[in-house]
Formats: sequence, structure tokens, C-alpha cells
Amino acid sequence: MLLVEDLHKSFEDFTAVDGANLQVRQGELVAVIGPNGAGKTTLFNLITGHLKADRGRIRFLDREINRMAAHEICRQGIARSFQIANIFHRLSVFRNVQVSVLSQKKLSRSLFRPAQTLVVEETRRILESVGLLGKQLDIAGSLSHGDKRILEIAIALGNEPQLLILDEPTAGMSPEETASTMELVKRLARDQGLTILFCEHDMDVVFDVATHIMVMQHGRTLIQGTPEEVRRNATVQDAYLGGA
Amino acid sequence: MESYVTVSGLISQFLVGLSRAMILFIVSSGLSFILGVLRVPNVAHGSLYMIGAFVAHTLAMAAGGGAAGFWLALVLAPTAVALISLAAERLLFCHLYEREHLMLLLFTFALALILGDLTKITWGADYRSLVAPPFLQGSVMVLGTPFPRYNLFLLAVGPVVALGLWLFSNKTKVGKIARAAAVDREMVGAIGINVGRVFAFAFVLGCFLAGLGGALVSPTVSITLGMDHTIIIEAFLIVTIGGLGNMWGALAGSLIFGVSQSMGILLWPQFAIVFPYLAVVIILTLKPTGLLKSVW
Amino acid sequence: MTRSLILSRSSFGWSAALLLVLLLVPAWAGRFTIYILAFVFVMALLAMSLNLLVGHGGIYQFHHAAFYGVGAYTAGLIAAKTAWPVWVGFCAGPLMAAAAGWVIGLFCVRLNKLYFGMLQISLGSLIWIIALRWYSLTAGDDGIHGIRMPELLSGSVTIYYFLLAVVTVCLLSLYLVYKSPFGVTLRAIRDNPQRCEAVGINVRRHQLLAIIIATFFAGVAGVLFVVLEGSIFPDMLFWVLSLEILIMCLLGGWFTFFGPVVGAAIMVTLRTFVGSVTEYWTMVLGIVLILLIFFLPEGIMGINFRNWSRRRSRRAAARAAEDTDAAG
Amino acid sequence: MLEVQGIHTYYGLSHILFDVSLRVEAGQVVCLLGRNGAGKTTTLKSIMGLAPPARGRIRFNQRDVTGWPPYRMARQGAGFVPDNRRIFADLTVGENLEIAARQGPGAEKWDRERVYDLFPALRAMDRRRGGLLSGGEQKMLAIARALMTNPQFLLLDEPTEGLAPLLVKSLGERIRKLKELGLTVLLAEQNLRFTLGLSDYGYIIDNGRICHHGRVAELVNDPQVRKICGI
Amino acid sequence: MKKERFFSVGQLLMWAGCLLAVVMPAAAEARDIKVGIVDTYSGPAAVFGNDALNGFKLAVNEINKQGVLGGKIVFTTRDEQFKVDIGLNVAKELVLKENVDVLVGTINSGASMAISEAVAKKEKIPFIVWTAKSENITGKAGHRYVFSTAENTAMAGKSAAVAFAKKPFKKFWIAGDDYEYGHAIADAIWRNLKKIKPEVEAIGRTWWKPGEPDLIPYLTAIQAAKPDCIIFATGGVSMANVLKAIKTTGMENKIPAWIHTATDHSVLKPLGMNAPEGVMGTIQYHYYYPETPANKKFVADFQAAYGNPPGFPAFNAYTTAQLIAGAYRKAGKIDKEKFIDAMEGLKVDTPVGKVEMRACDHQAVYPMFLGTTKISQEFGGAIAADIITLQGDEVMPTCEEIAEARKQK
Repeated sequence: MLLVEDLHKSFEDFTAVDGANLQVRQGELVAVIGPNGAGKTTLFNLITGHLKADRGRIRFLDREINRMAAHEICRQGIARSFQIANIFHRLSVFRNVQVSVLSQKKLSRSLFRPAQTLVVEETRRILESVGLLGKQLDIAGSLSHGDKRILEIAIALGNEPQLLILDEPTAGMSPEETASTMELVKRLARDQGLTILFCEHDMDVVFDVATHIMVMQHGRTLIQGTPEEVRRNATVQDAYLGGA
Repeated sequence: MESYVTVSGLISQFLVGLSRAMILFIVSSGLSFILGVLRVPNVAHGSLYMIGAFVAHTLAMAAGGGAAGFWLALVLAPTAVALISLAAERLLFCHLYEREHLMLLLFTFALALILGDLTKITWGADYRSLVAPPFLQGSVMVLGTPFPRYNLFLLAVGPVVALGLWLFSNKTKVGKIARAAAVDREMVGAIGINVGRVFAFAFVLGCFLAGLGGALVSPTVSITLGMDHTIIIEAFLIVTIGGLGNMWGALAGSLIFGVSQSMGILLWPQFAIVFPYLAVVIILTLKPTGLLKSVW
Repeated sequence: MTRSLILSRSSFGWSAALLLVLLLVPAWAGRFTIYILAFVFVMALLAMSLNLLVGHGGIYQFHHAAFYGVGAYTAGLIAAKTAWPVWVGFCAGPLMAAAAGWVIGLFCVRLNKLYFGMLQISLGSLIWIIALRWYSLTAGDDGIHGIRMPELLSGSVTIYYFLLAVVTVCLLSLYLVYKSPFGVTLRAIRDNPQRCEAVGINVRRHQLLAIIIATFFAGVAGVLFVVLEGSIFPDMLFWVLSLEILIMCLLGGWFTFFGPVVGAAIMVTLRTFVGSVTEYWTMVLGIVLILLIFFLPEGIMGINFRNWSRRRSRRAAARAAEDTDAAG
Repeated sequence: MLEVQGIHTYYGLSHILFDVSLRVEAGQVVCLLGRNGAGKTTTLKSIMGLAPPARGRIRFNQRDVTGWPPYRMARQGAGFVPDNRRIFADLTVGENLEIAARQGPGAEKWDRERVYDLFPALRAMDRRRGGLLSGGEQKMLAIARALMTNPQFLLLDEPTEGLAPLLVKSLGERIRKLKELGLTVLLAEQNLRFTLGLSDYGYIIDNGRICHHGRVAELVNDPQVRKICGI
Repeated sequence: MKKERFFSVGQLLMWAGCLLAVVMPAAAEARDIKVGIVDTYSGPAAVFGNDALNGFKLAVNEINKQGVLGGKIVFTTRDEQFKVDIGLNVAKELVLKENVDVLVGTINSGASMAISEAVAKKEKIPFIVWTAKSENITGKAGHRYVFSTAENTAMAGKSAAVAFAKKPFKKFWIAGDDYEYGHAIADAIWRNLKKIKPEVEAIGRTWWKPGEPDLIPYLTAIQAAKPDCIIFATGGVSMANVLKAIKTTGMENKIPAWIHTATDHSVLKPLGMNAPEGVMGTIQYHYYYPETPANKKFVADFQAAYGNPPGFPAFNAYTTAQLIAGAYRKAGKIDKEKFIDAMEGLKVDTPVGKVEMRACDHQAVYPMFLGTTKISQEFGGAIAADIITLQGDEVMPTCEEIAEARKQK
């Protein structure tokens, strides 16, 4: 489904991604792990078109997406959440999700229909599926941190993606929130047949949820494989899992 | 239709453009400095320029109108403007730095309105004119065309101001702190520097330059109400094409503005007015964030 | 049913009451009140059209007056220089303004914030220069005055009702745009353009569309000015006017729908009435603005929302905010 | 030296810190552990005055410093090293240090030479622009810059973030050395291993609340703490 | 409602201020004549607005000593800030709300024409333009309700043409403010000069934006072309800027130059001893010429009241006040149509002699004075010297020409 080959990206003075490879197949739940600064977020930004790669290929559903703008890539069926809560702070929770549903339905340039009557059901369904329905009228900026992160995912879901990319979905969440968020992620994969690519620090979570794991260090892919393969790999043990 | 373009005419016109650019540079570098360090689009800058000119006139007249009066005015008028801006900063401005740009724009506009009317109340509506000291009057021959001495003086002052600004921002601690504050004001506070003071200082320095521009320009024009209108839009366009907050950008922008205007006059006098605007359009179309690196 | 969906009950009530009052004004008010109200309508529409960009789109449209001028000049020139019926000009004005908005927008949407604004000022000033310099067509800085309007639009009361009708229709359209998916998306772009791209929204194209809509309505305002005054002159395209209407938006409350109308009314009232008491009305305006910035940072309509939220529960406040956000 | 009593901090409308309290005694290295977004940075910023708390008290050097602006904190002897380094990119390394130089209350008199002795790699880059340094070098510069203010108390926010293991190790040694020189340190980290050998006492912060605290050796064996810290 | 009340308080204050020592006459049938003044009192043109207002005040004070039709002339002012739309706003306010009997104003030609069309013509209220110089006001755009007591561009241009015809110049360069006034005056000169002296040649034209602060670049370019004479079609702020630039670029006494109103003292005074000499100028009024008793008295009164000598706007406004009083006295009652009939052909005494309001186009007929700047120690600056008087009928467009122009419209 998604194939990343030999991707490179450097900024003014340092190389963030230096030969990353990644493969995501239909229906998989792929986790990208690696220490802080390993280039995970940059990799995601490259895939979703928020950054342009210097070198390398990104293919999605057998189409080159390297050169596409972010909004075009989204149209191909890739939606994402961001590491820091990246929501529409002045709009209500309902509106936040509605914006993306409208975009998906190609209604965002519709001028003379009241938005209140459009895609209400879809939006409510998404809010319900992530458990934010009760807060739909709150202003997004006033939500708690955990709810903002959930809202992030809900916005991404509005795009009815085939591939959902989550950048540290549980960062800053309490253990209970983390658990319920990962439960949500699993449920999304199971019930909606979503393919999910995410990065995460919590190893328990990763090994619990992911079907495949890709390990990054210094912008390079160390290994990609099943959790078992990764756990057995000596380099990974040394570099990241810290022997724990 | 008729062309009287000669080499010497071209050169003298170019020089005239350069000297005009010097005034523009002095004013817009102050604007740029404020934009860079404080992130404030200071619409009141033009009013301070106007006040600089009026104060220069008053001082020069009070000192008898001679050469000494002129030099006195050149030093004291910008200082007076700096004091006015200090008051505005400490009383009003310092409470507003965290607001949106549009709100700051609105605030400085309000300030410009008030300063404009205060100027009218203080000085009245009469035209005023300042006289350059005798040795800067009249013209000298440059390549066969007369070239005003005062403009030669401006050509000398411009680089001095540029050099002074460069020395200030690269060789003095305050200058370095101001550059640092332009990038990261919070961190400047965290290393023990009173950012409020730095901002006040930067604002006052920028306004000092506006006043200096006003004092310098006064021997070449009539000092009137409404001087602020023309300069402010030009200054803003200049700092934009140069790159917001970049002092060298202000210099580049001023040169482009001054020279394109004066050369335009020679080549196509009827439409000289469009050249600076066209220059802005072309530059921003090609380089959307201005010629040089912006701190924004 | 649909109405209650589009307009919340309270804002519908207020709007209806206001409209009713405005409809009855000519019955008791003096001729000058009628005239100045009509003038406020024009300014209000102009400010509202700008606020679609500034307040709701986060787009720094610094030279909006250029399009107001284009609309007015198109209508005025067609009425003064051709034998066509004025209605042709009335339709052509907004369209020309929108076309100019489209062309200038194409250049500008690639730029951000202040750069956008400055490029826009330059391009708008080029239009201003055309109006100022093309003597044979535009009569230069004197402008063209005494443009004849059809009999239908001769009396000041008929003009008042005509303007009221057109402005009401325009504000209603703007309101629909505002409540439409496009309006919601536009506010989302204002809040977070990057996230918008990530949900598949072509940000630049939306901004361009917003500019076209806004400049269209600015053109309508220009046409209405010609109807009201029978004059066109280059000041209408000068950047100072642009700054004034920007201030109307900020003054009234740029995050609200109705704010710019309030701002326009205040600005016009201030300059007509304070101007007749003191020579220094600009200073009064300056002081009013500074007080506003310090005490009402979200504009006059912004205060409404803040009072509400203090009185009611958080949820209700949020609902009110949604309402303000969408309705004002 | 530092006492934080029940602070609550907001960013705009979002409530970040809930009733956070902690103590740092003079001469100690205290660590604040937690993962990304747990509230470590906000805690440090609240102490420093960059994100003043809405409620609660902060005492520093026997004074109530709640609501003080950052520059007064710095003058009182607090040195701040932010997590994202925040080097003044347009200034050279030397200038970065120069503008920070200040006669602080710290016992050690730091100047450019002494700082370069501690971080010899920086000496060679004196005239290089800060923005051109690598991540590790910027980290060093950020610490060096804080030292130039002659602090008694250093707030270190995630010094190991994004550093190669070798660099992490040498950084640990520098911090130990600073401790030997009598500096008090509050260290925010998510890397538990790094803090193990360094600190005397630890606080675990999660979701904006302090959930555990104790001697680091004890903390490291607490399964819940291990889970929170991602071990 | 509140707003209304606030406004009437303001209004009250205003009238009280205007009336000052004047006591309201008790007689019910003899009411005061209300004059509404719309002019520029802010920005660079304010100096002319203030001067005109002073001239008007002086005249009104004199007139009110006897009264007009048993009442007084009272007036109220509005600042139009040199903006057309504000001009329209305030003019309508004066007419619709304040119910003034006569409108006078302004220096802004655009605003004058807008008010002339949208207020005077529509509301049938007499409007007397006293400073704006566009020839269109009483020319092709003239109508029954608009008058002008300002000399206009056609008059200025024709007087310059008459003067130039007598000089040996052949190669002219035309330069000026790029706005209606500049173009109109240049056209008028050239039209008339070509007619009188067909061999003249315009070797170049330069236009700068009005209020352009630095004219030196333009002047150096013109100088390089070596014309026999430069016609500066400029006014307002640019005027002083041109004079300064003439001095600085060393053109003084080398290339003759002409500017309408260059010899105006509001222009020359600020320049002091540094004004350029040898610049020709035309104007309808000097406070030091002609040295008639009437003029001397006017200047002395003006000086006593306002501390400086009157400029041409003061003179225009003074004349305007005399015309208003004269017309009402002649009409015998306060009636707009009767007032207009009375104005047509009315002659009043002014400091420079009799001035007539021409019936065919509602334009005041002034003599024009052509002078050349000369430094005078006595005045502490430049004044007009070698003054030649061009009679009004010599420099005015004929009634036939006006009729023709109006027909074309």
C-alpha cells in the first residue's frame, strides 16, 4: 500500500532522514519507533507532503506521491494526526471534525448551503466513535490535552482515509487515556479496516498493538519486521530498547 | 516622445536617486528595526518623521536660523522625537506586545492620528522651511551637470548611518541583545536581560531614525502637515521588499525605490509614479518574502 | 425550520427588529439622518466584505478599497460615458471588481500575512494610478460628478430603500456564505492552515475564492456609492480608505459576523458628528481606538460574547461562542 | 533552594499543570521525569517565569518569586537551558555567550574562558554562527550560555534529547562536574537511565500532575514508574 | 436618541461659539443668514483653509456691524480633510440638517465639483467656490447654483500666455503636479499661447505626484534639456518644493520659470531670504499691491486680527462675504432663487477695486498681477516685483467660450 524507498531529507545544517525505508501493507498496524530525534516525525511529514524529500521515492497505492502537495496527498487517502495538538482552536469540536468531512465530500467550497445541515450524521458518528460526542459544542481550544489529541484523530478520520498516520497519539496522556486511545486505534483498524501507521514511545503499547514495527535511528531504518523479529534483533536491543 | 538622455544627465539623475534613497533608508531602517526586534508594524513612524522635521525647524529658528542652528537641530530634533516615542512606549505600547499584528497596526495607527493632530495643534497649518547651512547650499558641477550640494551631503550621511547601525548591532552588547531578541525574546529574558528595556530601547532607536530622517529632509522640502502620509507607505513597501526586519534589506529596498523613481523620471516622466510600485510587485512575485532574509 | 437552523433565534430576532427599525426610519427621521444612514449602509457592506477576508479568513487584505473603487468606476463610467442603461453598469461593477480581485489574488495568495498585504497595496495602488492618470477616461483626480441615475433612483428616500434592500440582500448572502461549508472551512484555514492542508483542503484556492467573493461585494458597495452620491473619484481607491475600513472591522469586532457593521456606523458617526464639534476629530478617533484596544481587544461586538460567557455556564458559553463565531 | 507549592498553569484555555509541588535543596541534582507532553517543560517554564502559574506559590532562595518575570529570576541566580536549545541563531557562539555574561550570585565566576574549558569543542567555534552548529553543539552552547549568567541554580530541560549515546555520556559527566562545583540542578528528562547516576531525588510527572517522588534508586524499581517512563 | 441629544448639545456650543459677542436680534421676521463653510482644515492644504476662514470672518464682522436685512451673517465650518466623500457628507449635513442658506468652500476641486453636482444642483442651494481653481466648476460643469470667487485655471493660464507672448521664449518645458489642477493650467496656457504665438514649442513634459517631497530629481532632468522657460503647473505644497528645488539646483536666474501663485506670500514667507529670485508668478492678490487705501485698511485690519497679512484665499473669502451680503441686500429677502438672481452681475468693493460676478458663468472677474520674485530686505524675504496688471476681461474666457464648453458637455 505504502512504500518508502531510500528517503533523504536534510535541513540547513543537519540530516533528519538519511535513507529511510518503510513498507505498509493493507490492513497492517505499523509502528515506527526510535529515540527522540531519530527522524520519525520528519518521515511522516515527508509522506504527507508537509515537507519535500531531497531524494528517494514514496509510493502510495502504486502512485508516486513525492511531488504532490499536502492536500493532494490527503485526497489520495492518507490522513494524519500531529504530534502537538493541531486543531482549529477557535472552532467548536463539532466544526473541527465537520471541516474535514466537508473537505472529504468535496463540499468545502459549497457556498449557499447552511453548513449546519450538512454531513451532520457523519460528523456525529465520528465524534461518537472517538467518544467526543458529549463535548461537540465545546470550543476546541478549551479541551483538555488528552481530548485535543483524540480530536486530532477524529479530524483525520473525517477524511475517510485508507491509511491513517498517527504521530505519537498518546504523548502526554495518562495511562488510562493511553490505554483507551490505543483501544480506539485497534478498534478503528478492526472495525473500519483502516491501515494505520503510527509512532510511539511506549514500548508496551507498541508491542501490544502493532502488527509490524519499523525501527529508526539517526534518520535510517534499522529494521522492519514483526514485533518478534524486532525484539530478537540485537542492534535494536542495544540502540533503543536499552536491554530492559 | 522627446528624449534628452545624456550620460552625464543619467549619472546625475542616478546620484539624485541615490540621495533620495538615503533619506528613505534612514527612515525605513528605523521602521525595519522596530519590525525586526519588536514585531510591530509601526504606522506612527511617518508621524514621527513629520514631527522630526517640525522640531528641527523650530530648533533651528530658535537658534537664529544659521548653520549652528541647523546642526543643533539635526542632533536635537531626533532626540526630541526619541523622547516622545519613549513616552508612548512606556505609557502605552509596552502593554501590548503580545497582541496580534493587526491590533498593533491598529494601535500605531491610532497613535499616528493623535500625533498628527497634536502636530497641527502645536505648529499650526503654515508651511515651514528650513535652510541648509551656507556651505551646503547651491550646487556643484558633477560631470557637467549641476548637482545640489545638500544631496552630496545626504549621500555622505546615508552610509554613515548605515555604518553606525552596523557597528551598533554587531559591535555593541545592546545591539547584539537586540538581534537576539528579534529571534527569541523569551530566551533573552531567561538569560537575565530585561526584555522590556530592550524593546523600549529598540523602539526609541527606531523612532530616533525617523526623526533624523525628518530633520535631514527638511532643507529640501517644505515642512507641512501630511508629510507623514507619503513617507509611511513608501517606508513600508521598502522594508517589505527588503525582507521584514532586515536592515540591509531596508538599504536595498531604499536604493531600488529611490533609483527606480529617479531613473523612471528620466526615461518615462509621465509614468514615473508607477515604477516603485512595479518594483515591489516584481520583487514580491519573484521572492515572496523579500530580497534578503527576514526575521519574520 | 430551516430558518431556525440558519439563524439562531436571538440573532434572528435582533436582525428582524433592526431591519424593521431601518424600514421605518424615513417615516420620522430628517433627511440628513436618512442620507447618513444610507452612507453607513455602503460603508457597512464594504467593511463586511473586507471582514470575510480579515476576520474570518485571516487574510491580510490591506487594499480592499481598490475593489470598491473598481466597482464604482465601472458603474460610474458606464453611466456617464456610454448610452447603455445604468443597470448594465450596476451588474458590471461587482463583476469587474471580482475580476480584479481574482487577478490580484492570483499574485497575492502565494504570500503570507504582511507580505500579502504589502503586495496587495502595491497592486491596488497600480489600479489607483490608472484611475488617477487616465485623464481621458476617468477625468483624473477631480473625478466625475453628477452621474445621472434613472428616475427610479432619484429621491433620497427611494435611494435609501434601494440601498437598504441591496445591502440586506448582500449581507444575507454573506451570512449564508458565512454559515456555509465554505465559511466554516475559511475559518478553519484562519485558525490553522497547515492542518487544513492535511485534511485535503487546497488552502490557496479557498483563499482565492474568498477574495473573489469579498471583492465582488466590495464592488457592490462601490456601485451603491455611485447611486447615493453620483460621484466617482480616485480617493475611493486610495490606501487611506482601505486602512479606514480595516479599522471599522477591528473596531466593531473582527471575529464576529455583525461587528464590521457596528464599526462602520461608529466611524461614520464619529467623523460626521465629532467632526462638526471639533476640528480635531481624528484625535478623538485615535483616543477612542486606544481605549478600545486596551479595554475591548476583540472589538465592540466581541464584548457581547465575553459578557455572555461570564453569565452562563461553560457549555452555554461555548454554544454562545459558536453562535458568535458564526452569527455575531 | 527552590520550593514549588501547588502550582496550576494554563496555556490560553488549556490547563497544563495541576497542583504541582516540588522541592530542590541546595547542592542537589533533582530530576523531573515524564514523557513527552507530560508537563516537564511547563513546570520548568513556570519556575522560570516564562509561563507564570495561575495559582500556587514558588519560593526561590527564601523569597516568594511567584509571577516574577524571567529576567529577575535569572538575576536571582536561576539559569535556564530550554529543551529545544533556542540558540540565538544569528549571533556567533562568542556573541551568544557575551550577551549572557552577568555577575550572578553563583559562587563560581564563569567567564568565556572557563566555559570554553568546560566545553572545549565550543572554543574552536567562537566565531561560527549559532544556527550552523549541530544539535549536540547547540546543547552545549545552551548550557554554556546559562552558565555565563553565573547561576546558583540550573534548570535543564531534556539535555539528552536527540543526542547520540556518546554525547549523552559526556554530557552526564559535565553535569556531574557542575554539581561538584556546587551548582544546584533541576533536570527534566524522559531518559530515566541518564538521570540514574546523576540525581539525588526524582519527581515523576504525568498528565500535568506529580504522581511519584522519591530517591531515584527507589523510583527506578517501581513498576508503575517504569511504565510511565517507557522502560 | 441619545446620539441626537449629544449632537444638539454640540450644535448649541458651535453656534454659541460662532456668534460670540453678537447678540441675537429679537425681531422675529429678521432672521440671520446662515452660511455653511466646507473647507480643508487638516493636512497640507489647511494653511489655505485657515487663511480663507480668517478673511471671511473679517468681512463678516464688518458686515454684521450694519447687519443684512435686519439680521446677521452667521456661519459654521466643517473640515472635509481634502477628501471628496467627507466633503459630500458634511455639505449634506450643512444643507439637510443645519439648513444653511448658502454653502461656501473649498480648496479641493474634486470636492467642489461633487458638492456642486450632488448638493447645490440637487438641493437647489447656492454654492460659492472660493479657493478651488478648476475651470470646470464654472466652465463646462457650471450651472445655476454654483458660483466661483476663485481665479480659475483658465484665467491663470490665459494670463500667463498673454505674458509669455511678450517674451522671447520659444522652447518651453512643462512640468507640474500630476492632477487636474496641474494639467488644466498647463492646457490653458498652451492652448492660449499657441493661439497668440504659434511658433512656440513644448520640448518636454514632466508630471510628478502632488505633494512629491523631493523635486530635485525632476528639476535636474529638466535642466539637462536646456529649455528657454519652464512652466510649472503646480500648486499647494509642491509650489514651495519647486521654489526650493529651483534654488538648490542653481536654476535661479538661469532658466526663467513661471508658476501660478508663486508670488503668494504664504509660499514665499517660509522660504525667507532663501527664496529664489526671478521666478515669474501670477496671482489676483498681493497684500502690498496695489497700494490703495482700501487694500491698506484691509491688510491692517487683517494683521491686527490674525497676526499675519492676508493671502489670496483670505481675499477671495473676503470678496465672497461681500458678495453674499450685497446679493441679499439687493434681493431684499432671504430666498435662494432671489439670491442667485441678485448675484448675477453684482459688483462689490474689494481691496483691489470693484469685482464683478459675471452673469453668464457665475465667475468672479478679477484682474491678474504678473510679478517676478525679488528679495526685499524690508519684507525679510521675497516679494513680487515689477508687477504688471492684466485686466480681468483680458484673461477670462469669453461668455461664448463658456457657452460652447457647456454645450459640449
